[in-house]
Amino acid sequence: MTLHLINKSPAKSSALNECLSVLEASNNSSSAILLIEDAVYSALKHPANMALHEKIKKLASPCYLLKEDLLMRGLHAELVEGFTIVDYAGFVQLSLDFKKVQSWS
Amino acid sequence: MTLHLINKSPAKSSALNECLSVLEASNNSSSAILLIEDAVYSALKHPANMALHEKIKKLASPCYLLKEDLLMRGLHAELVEGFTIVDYAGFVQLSLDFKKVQSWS
Amino acid sequence: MTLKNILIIIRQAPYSSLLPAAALDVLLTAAAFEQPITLLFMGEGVQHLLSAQNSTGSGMKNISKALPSLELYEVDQVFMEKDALANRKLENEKLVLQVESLSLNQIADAIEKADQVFNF
Amino acid sequence: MTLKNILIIIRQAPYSSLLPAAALDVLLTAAAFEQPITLLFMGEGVQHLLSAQNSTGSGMKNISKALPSLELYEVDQVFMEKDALANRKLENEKLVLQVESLSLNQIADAIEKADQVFNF
Amino acid sequence: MQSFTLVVFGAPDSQSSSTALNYAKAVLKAGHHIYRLFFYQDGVFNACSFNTPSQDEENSSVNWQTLIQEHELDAVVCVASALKRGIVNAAEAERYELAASNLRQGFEISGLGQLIDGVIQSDRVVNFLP
Amino acid sequence: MQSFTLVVFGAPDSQSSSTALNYAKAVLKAGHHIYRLFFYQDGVFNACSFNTPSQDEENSSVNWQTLIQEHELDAVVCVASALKRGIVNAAEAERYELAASNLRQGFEISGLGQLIDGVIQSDRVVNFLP
Repeated sequence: MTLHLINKSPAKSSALNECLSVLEASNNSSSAILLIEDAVYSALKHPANMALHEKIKKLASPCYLLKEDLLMRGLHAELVEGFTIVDYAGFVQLSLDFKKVQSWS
Repeated sequence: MTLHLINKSPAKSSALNECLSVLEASNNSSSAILLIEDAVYSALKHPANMALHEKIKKLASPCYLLKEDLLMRGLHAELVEGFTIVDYAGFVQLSLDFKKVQSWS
Repeated sequence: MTLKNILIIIRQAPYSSLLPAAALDVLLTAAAFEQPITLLFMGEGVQHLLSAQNSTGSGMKNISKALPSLELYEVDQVFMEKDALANRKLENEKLVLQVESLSLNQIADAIEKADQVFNF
Repeated sequence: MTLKNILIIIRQAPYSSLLPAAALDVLLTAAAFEQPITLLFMGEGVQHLLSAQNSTGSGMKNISKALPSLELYEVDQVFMEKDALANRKLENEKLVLQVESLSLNQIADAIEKADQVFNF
Repeated sequence: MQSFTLVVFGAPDSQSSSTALNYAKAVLKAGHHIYRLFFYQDGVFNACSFNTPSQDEENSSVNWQTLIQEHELDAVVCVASALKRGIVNAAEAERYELAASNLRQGFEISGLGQLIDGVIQSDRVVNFLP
Repeated sequence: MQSFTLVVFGAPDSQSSSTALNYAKAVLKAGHHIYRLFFYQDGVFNACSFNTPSQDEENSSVNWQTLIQEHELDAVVCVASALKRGIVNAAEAERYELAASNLRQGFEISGLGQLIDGVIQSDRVVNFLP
């Protein structure tokens, strides 16, 4: 029942990786991840991101990307599948859909 | 003829990895690496550091650690071999032994 | 007064960031408000527990010195991530306080149980 | 006046740090001092070259807009790390300017040749 | 209608301050209530009245002030973070014998207790980490 | 005797500001010359005179000032970085109609040209990145 908010590129922080490890180990699948700011680079088909993408694919929890942060970075087509794109209104709604928001840096 | 100065933990920056890739590809072996601040964590025998240690072992260039930054972090025994420890006086001398200092963040 | 279960996670290495010190400040303030608090060291954050840290002359604040006195503030729920020290081959180092280890599954439970998580 | 070969490397991703903007400021000042300058985009830094960046309404400065005018300042030595776009599967994206690619070996040479490197 | 406390950790020119500002606008647009903005660590620089960025750059500090004043938001600046970084109100300027206050109008200096109060009183607390 | 220019990118409470200060001391102790200290980006906060950290913390800004004054070092604060962050000298305070200057004594505000001059004039330039 937690929205996990991550804002760093996987090249700069192990936040997404650690968050995925916790969610994998969890008995509860009713959480979600929202990638904002530089964390949207996690969705690039970079070989360095492959292990993350494998983990995300196996996860029961959904993984979101913030639209405005993709547009800012000029990222459109070349993203890996399996992410859902939301805008700021969606970000606010997700914050309410879950019981709490936990930020990772 | 360059002293490469790196100050970030390998968990937070690809600086050391990118620096090693450049030095590997270089025809010239008269450079060195000095790890300061959080970069001294690169010397921990953490499984995540193994690929870096392999690269460092193969490198002709020496790799230094700043003593004061090790002490601050309480790191003594449990470091991988192959590094030379210098203090601030040594850091200044290394800056002069090479033609220039290039900082990576 | 409403009570909120507050989980504070320290994930940043010592001296690399001001966030761990901020986490302790939040913890002490929450304790003053008599909220139920849990403190967890995760990932690189476990390195705050190493007792050999000597920051004299560095100009940097060493927050590990404040950890043994947490009990005085009645903060007794202090944990670290299992294997985080062992992975770094630091399992034989002396620690500033003895804390229980939590598996990733237990960490997931702690997060689930909390009303608010400050993950610094 | 003494001339120094200055190599400026942009390695940080757009919007993640103020360092890339600082690198451009250093570059323009060095150009005003008529120093020989080389600019290189490495690693995540290559993403500054993507022309589809739209930061309108974000409040953030988009430095890619300044890149096409570098020629006006007689900065014509602009390169990027070979494969850095391809590794990110961004090789088909439109770029704000066409730049030559350098292999790691050529990057090592450029570093060797420089009198001073600003690696931001 | 739900109530939010936002914790702003980022300096004016950081991405995270800009994200927090956009999020705050989206919260208000959706008809929800902002119980408190809490400026913490480098986030306190958003409350500095001396900032004068060049004309081609946004003045994030002014953007926050506009939002705060238009919606009469409670905008608290952490006192310990602020003093350490040289942001003072009139009372502190006098106490520390500094030449002037540089706290921007609309912001108020207070303690970390206001953050814990935010945790207790609001439906959601969102941290915008640096 | 060799000459050094040090570029300080880190705020007063950052590790990189502290490293730069320790390095500067080691340069002088080894009998070398510091041609210039250049405070850039968040490094300009080291030149703020309003900083009042709590008593259990070092005042890095005062530590820099002490070193600068004892050794009569040339300590330049980047004007663009400073204005953006609300650090002003008396002339700028007047120009932008701010209540006071908050530039600490010993520091001088100037342009990035002083950094390039450092590159041209000194034997070594060392960047202490954030």
